Amino acid sequence: MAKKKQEAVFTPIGLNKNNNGKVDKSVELPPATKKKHKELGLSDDDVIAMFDQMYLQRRFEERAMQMYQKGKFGGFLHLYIGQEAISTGTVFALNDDDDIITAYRDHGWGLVRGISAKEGMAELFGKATGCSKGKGGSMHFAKTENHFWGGYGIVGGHIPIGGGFAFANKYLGNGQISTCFFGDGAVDQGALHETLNMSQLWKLPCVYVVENNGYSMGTASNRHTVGEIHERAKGYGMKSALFNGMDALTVYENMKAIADDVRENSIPYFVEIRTYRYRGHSMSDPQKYRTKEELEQYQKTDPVERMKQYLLDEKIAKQKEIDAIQERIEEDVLEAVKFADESPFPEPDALYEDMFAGTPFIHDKK
Amino acid sequence: MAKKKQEAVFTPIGLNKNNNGKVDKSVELPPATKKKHKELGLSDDDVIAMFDQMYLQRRFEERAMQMYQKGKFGGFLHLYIGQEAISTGTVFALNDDDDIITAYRDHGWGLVRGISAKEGMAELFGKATGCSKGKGGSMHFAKTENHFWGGYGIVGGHIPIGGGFAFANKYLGNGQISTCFFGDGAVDQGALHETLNMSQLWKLPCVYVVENNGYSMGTASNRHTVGEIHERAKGYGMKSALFNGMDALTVYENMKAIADDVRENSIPYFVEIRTYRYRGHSMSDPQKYRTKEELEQYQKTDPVERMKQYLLDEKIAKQKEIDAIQERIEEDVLEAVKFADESPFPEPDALYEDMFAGTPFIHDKK
Amino acid sequence: MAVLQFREALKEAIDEEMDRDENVFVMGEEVAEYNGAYKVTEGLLDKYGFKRVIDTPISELGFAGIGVGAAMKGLRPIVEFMTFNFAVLAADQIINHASKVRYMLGGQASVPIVFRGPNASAGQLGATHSVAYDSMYAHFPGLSVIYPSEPDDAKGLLKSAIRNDDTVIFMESEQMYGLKGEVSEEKDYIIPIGKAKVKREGEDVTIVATGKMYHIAKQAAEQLAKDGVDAEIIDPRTIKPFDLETVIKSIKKTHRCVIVDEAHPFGGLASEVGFLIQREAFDYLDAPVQRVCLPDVCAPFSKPLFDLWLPDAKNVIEAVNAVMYR
Amino acid sequence: MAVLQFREALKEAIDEEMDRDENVFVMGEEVAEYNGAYKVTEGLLDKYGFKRVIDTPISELGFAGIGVGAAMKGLRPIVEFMTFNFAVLAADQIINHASKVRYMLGGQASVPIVFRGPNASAGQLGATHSVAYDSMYAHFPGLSVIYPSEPDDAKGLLKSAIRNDDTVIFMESEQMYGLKGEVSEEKDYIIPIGKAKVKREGEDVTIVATGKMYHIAKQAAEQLAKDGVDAEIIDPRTIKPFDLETVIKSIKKTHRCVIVDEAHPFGGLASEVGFLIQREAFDYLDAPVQRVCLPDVCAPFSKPLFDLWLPDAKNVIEAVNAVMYR
Ligand SMILES: Cc1ncc(C[n+]2csc(CCOP(=O)(O)OP(=O)(O)O)c2C)c(N)n1
Ligand SMILES: Cc1ncc(C[n+]2csc(CCOP(=O)(O)OP(=O)(O)O)c2C)c(N)n1
Ligand SMILES: [Mg+2]
Ligand SMILES: [Mg+2]
Repeated sequence: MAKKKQEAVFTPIGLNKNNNGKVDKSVELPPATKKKHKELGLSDDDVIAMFDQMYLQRRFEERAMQMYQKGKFGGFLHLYIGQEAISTGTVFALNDDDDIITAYRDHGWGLVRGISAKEGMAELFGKATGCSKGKGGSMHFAKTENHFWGGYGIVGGHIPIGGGFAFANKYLGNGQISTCFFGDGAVDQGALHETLNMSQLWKLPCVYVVENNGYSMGTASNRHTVGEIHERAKGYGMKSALFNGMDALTVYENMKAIADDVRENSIPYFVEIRTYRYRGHSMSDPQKYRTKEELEQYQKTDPVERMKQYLLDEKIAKQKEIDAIQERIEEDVLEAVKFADESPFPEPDALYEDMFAGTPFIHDKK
Repeated sequence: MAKKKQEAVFTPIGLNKNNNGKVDKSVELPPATKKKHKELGLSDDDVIAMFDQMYLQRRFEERAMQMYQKGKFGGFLHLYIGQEAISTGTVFALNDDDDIITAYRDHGWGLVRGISAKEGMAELFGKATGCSKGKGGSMHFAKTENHFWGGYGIVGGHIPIGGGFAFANKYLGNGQISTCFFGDGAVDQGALHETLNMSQLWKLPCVYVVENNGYSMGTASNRHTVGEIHERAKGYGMKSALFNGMDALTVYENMKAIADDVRENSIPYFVEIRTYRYRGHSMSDPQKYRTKEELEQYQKTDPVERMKQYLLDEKIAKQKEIDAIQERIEEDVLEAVKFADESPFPEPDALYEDMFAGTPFIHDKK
Repeated sequence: MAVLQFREALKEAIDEEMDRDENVFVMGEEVAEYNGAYKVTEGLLDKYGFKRVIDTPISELGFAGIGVGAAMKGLRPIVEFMTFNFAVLAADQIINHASKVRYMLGGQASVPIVFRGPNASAGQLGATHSVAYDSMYAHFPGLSVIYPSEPDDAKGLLKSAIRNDDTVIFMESEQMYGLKGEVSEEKDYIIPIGKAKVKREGEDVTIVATGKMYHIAKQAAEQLAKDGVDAEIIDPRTIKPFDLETVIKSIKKTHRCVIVDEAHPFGGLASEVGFLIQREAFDYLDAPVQRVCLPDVCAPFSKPLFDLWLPDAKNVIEAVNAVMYR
Repeated sequence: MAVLQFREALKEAIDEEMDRDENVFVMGEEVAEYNGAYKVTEGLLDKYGFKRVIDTPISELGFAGIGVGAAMKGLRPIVEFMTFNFAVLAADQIINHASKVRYMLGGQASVPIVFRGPNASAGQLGATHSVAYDSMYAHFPGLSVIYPSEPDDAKGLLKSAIRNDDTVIFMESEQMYGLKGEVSEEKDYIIPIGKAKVKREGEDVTIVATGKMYHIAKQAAEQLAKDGVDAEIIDPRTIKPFDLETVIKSIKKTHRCVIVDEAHPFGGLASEVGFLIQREAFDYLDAPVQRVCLPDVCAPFSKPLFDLWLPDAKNVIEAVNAVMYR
């Protein structure tokens, strides 16, 4: 009797599969560090500053979302909410002149590297006072004087560019290292492979970091990429790491050690940081690809709340002090909204500006 | 006292480095199989046929080179000489309707998959009687009716196409598998990474084979790619293999087992076969990047000679019989040259033919 | 006539062709379980299952190539790019492989594949998400390029594209997906590739406009009509093969022509068609052909700059005024 | 004047600029230890060492991007593609990044990089090794594209390109590398980007021809001269910025124009320039502008087909005859 031919299936099936009531998790979080901030070399003021930063990123984006919904600006809006421990832990671990480049989910990175709430909000609003003069919008925050080279919209496209920063740093012998952040979805781009090979072969001082937040748009990590992401390093003999991205101290601890190694030995590193995206991919995402239960589980690990609790538990700050910080930030963000709203749009001539550093040339300007 | 800054070096340095008289080897050959042909399930006739094929490939190319030097045709001419055990061992291991695709170093593959010496030589000459009607030349031998899908000139470009064949075979449930051959240089292309990820994720029945012949043009393998090539599979959790490509029986044994596994379980495989390119990359290569000693060492492992010796040692054929085969092939090749020489060039109208399978459309044919 | 959204017309075309031919399948980012980033493939997974509606990783080069290989083996892939800006990563497969395989193998294989997805700008998405690539692909021999403007055209042409035996680039627009229009209910409705359509008859000037720009041209024509200028609008629908005949015929009547397209100026569709018109209808032209297209700068994010950047009806009217010496 | 091969002129330009500025470096496949696939970089490794002359893997996308990043940090990379056919794999870095980074960051970074290598066909290399990409890159805002025809132009323009503060695509030709010509011995010889050169003065017809096609045009002009037709030849040298002024000035004298370029017809340089000419010099034209370019088919391998495929002097003469109604 002929066996009934089974229908071919290519991509692993997502939520449609029956999971017997178990919460279907797109990523498993490794444990957070057990070390206290002092053991990590951080002062009380440092951790307060970290909380401050994370809270700013959170509130900035919550307000941005509101403004978007009010129709204050258009385009895409990809929120970093839930991932703030990564930007914050990293920036505290790096030197100020180390280079950072990331994808379009870039507000948190911009703020922690010195884009003011005003400049950031104005950019979202497309105003001339924005960090990128309103030319870039949400996806292209940048502050290059602070070595934050911006957000990029082509998935994986900025990976070789991050490698290029490391190339330049090695060429110039300036002691700076480069760090390049991207999503789990970007792991599947050929650019990653080419860049990792050259980085390892040429010993480029670059940290390539996957912010694995469980999803590439509506596709769970395990539906778009095989195996454990951090293990990709194996094929290149590259050093790698995997750690929890919902705890800023864990991120700090690991990134610090990695940055030291990379700087000291001029080598690349491939890092997977597990985190979770609380909001939809962008503003128009019905989020049917994940369960409410999964989201709730991760919300219990909220990095901002966790840091707040840490401050209280360790008696680094009292509730009152925290309230004061929160209020100040709240005001700053509201002021930023006002600033953005009242700022002028770019002049029409700006359309033709910023294309060239050298002699500008516009073909057939008619 | 300030340490003198060492000058940055990116790419590993090649022959310019002092090697203290040791022969600088671009690849290390794994040992050949110890099994005899009968143990591998091959008859005496089979191994004679294998020798026949390998000798044909060798003589075809030696004559082609002569004709090129005589100015009979132009363009590139990349010789497969030294690598014939791979094409031959593989084709004997596969089913006749399994798909094969390769790069521009494709003559051997074409001949062993049924392009006649005449059709092949005529293609080199750019004649209408060539396997690709003279449209493709040396780099684009093909015989699709025999499931040899041709040679391709963009390094790495045909890798996803080979994956696409496997996709189609799985989709159609036809029991065929796909095999995709490429050079060590192609390993560095992003297309490989993307294809391996999808192949493993989608369980595509495809064997991806690196013919590591030690060099990508003038760059030794270890100067362009890190680590051991076959270990790249690790990052994807893909099955892999590494074996000797200078012995047709070794290739046969391994490829047979791999093909069985791939066919049975609908999985991909990543294979590195070590071999050596005896000639220059193409016809205009001064070959300063390798030592004469290295070349000589590998020439001692010549796959054609080795097979001939095997036939004699195992008393499968006598010297006289071998001479007869060689003479016949010699004649066939000479006849092919004559055929190519006397064949007509394509008619001028052919310029506009073969662009479209459906309605042809040439824009502004003026 | 049924009234359908652009995306529904596309889906009907795909659905009908999948139904008709088992070898037709769809793949791309988010096309299956998410039902399509822009919902063009909504419901197809439920209907045709996981074998024929396939979510891919973000590996444009890789999955385009897998499509090419599958097509060479006789399947008929519909490969969706989330936008054609991302297809730049797959350019090697489209330009160096899909368009050339057949020729270089002397006709031994063909590549019946459709690459489709949104083209050009879709509002304030910035420099990397706003480029029109139709002219670029039309430059390369062996590729057909379709960029329809209305649901009816979209349906009839997409069905043709899927049945076409060679590679077709089929371009859509995020901003048109919701656009409603009457769509023929004819069974197996097919529009042949390469036929332009005169969408408005007029005597005074010929406006050639493709894709999203057709609607700009229409607005302009309506305003011009109030001013007593009677514009004829031709929608080529297919960028390549380009139906020059229909355009030349119109110019022999109107003697004036404006081309509106969404590409940047250098070597865009407008320059090609403008060049051909002057060559083929030199003696019929009462004024030089004018073009309305994007300026030679990247897409800005800021709303007022973006609005300035994108061609609008005012620009078209100005160009018409120029060719009419008004 | 020294007589140099094209490749030697290029090498001199690179050498002088590397000598002048420590931040200039060269990378690409086989540029260092092999001394360049076509020997353009011969001797540079010996002179400048492994830090500044760098062999890359076959990873066009990756090393183009590393170049872009290095340029953003202030270095001045010269990235060699073995041919521009392979640069298609790097298109995302060139089109989506190098050309756009500055604009989308509001001017906060720039990308002073030169992408160079051979363009277009080089004899019987088949469909995937023969395409001219100058027109394609010129389509995108932010990129300058240079395609010189003679050693002197090559040297002066490559030096300008390396010093340019933005991205330049610098195209050469395998078949011209051996071409000899007089090269200025002026210290620090610079030719500004965007200036055409009238290389032959004539009264009867203007021929615009770039790169390898300039030499075809020259042959044609010599033959035409014998027939009493006095052609003016303009070599734009820079595809973009395109020096339209010089062309229009010539047409105001000759009233006729033929454009010879090596791209396929649809949207190639010829169509852009032809379009602009009809628009800017309509009343001066005594005949429609004609173009001589590749046919809309892939490059065939076979010698007689290839010869038919590539524009030659006969094609140019025919086009001149057409515009002169001879
Ligand atoms: C090359 C390319 N392909 C597709 C897209 C559309 N796209 C934008 S974001 C995205 C998902 C990326 O997911 P991931 O890398 O995990 O980042 P996350 O959004 O989770 O931060 C996709 C498919 C794009 N911008 N670029
Ligand atoms: C994308 C691309 N880049 C560069 C080239 C030029 N090129 C042709 S063959 C080759 C070397 C390839 O070496 P390998 O893959 O090891 O194959 P082998 O020649 O050894 O068989 C190069 C650089 C090309 N054809 N395609
Ligand atoms: Mg993600
Ligand atoms: Mg090799």
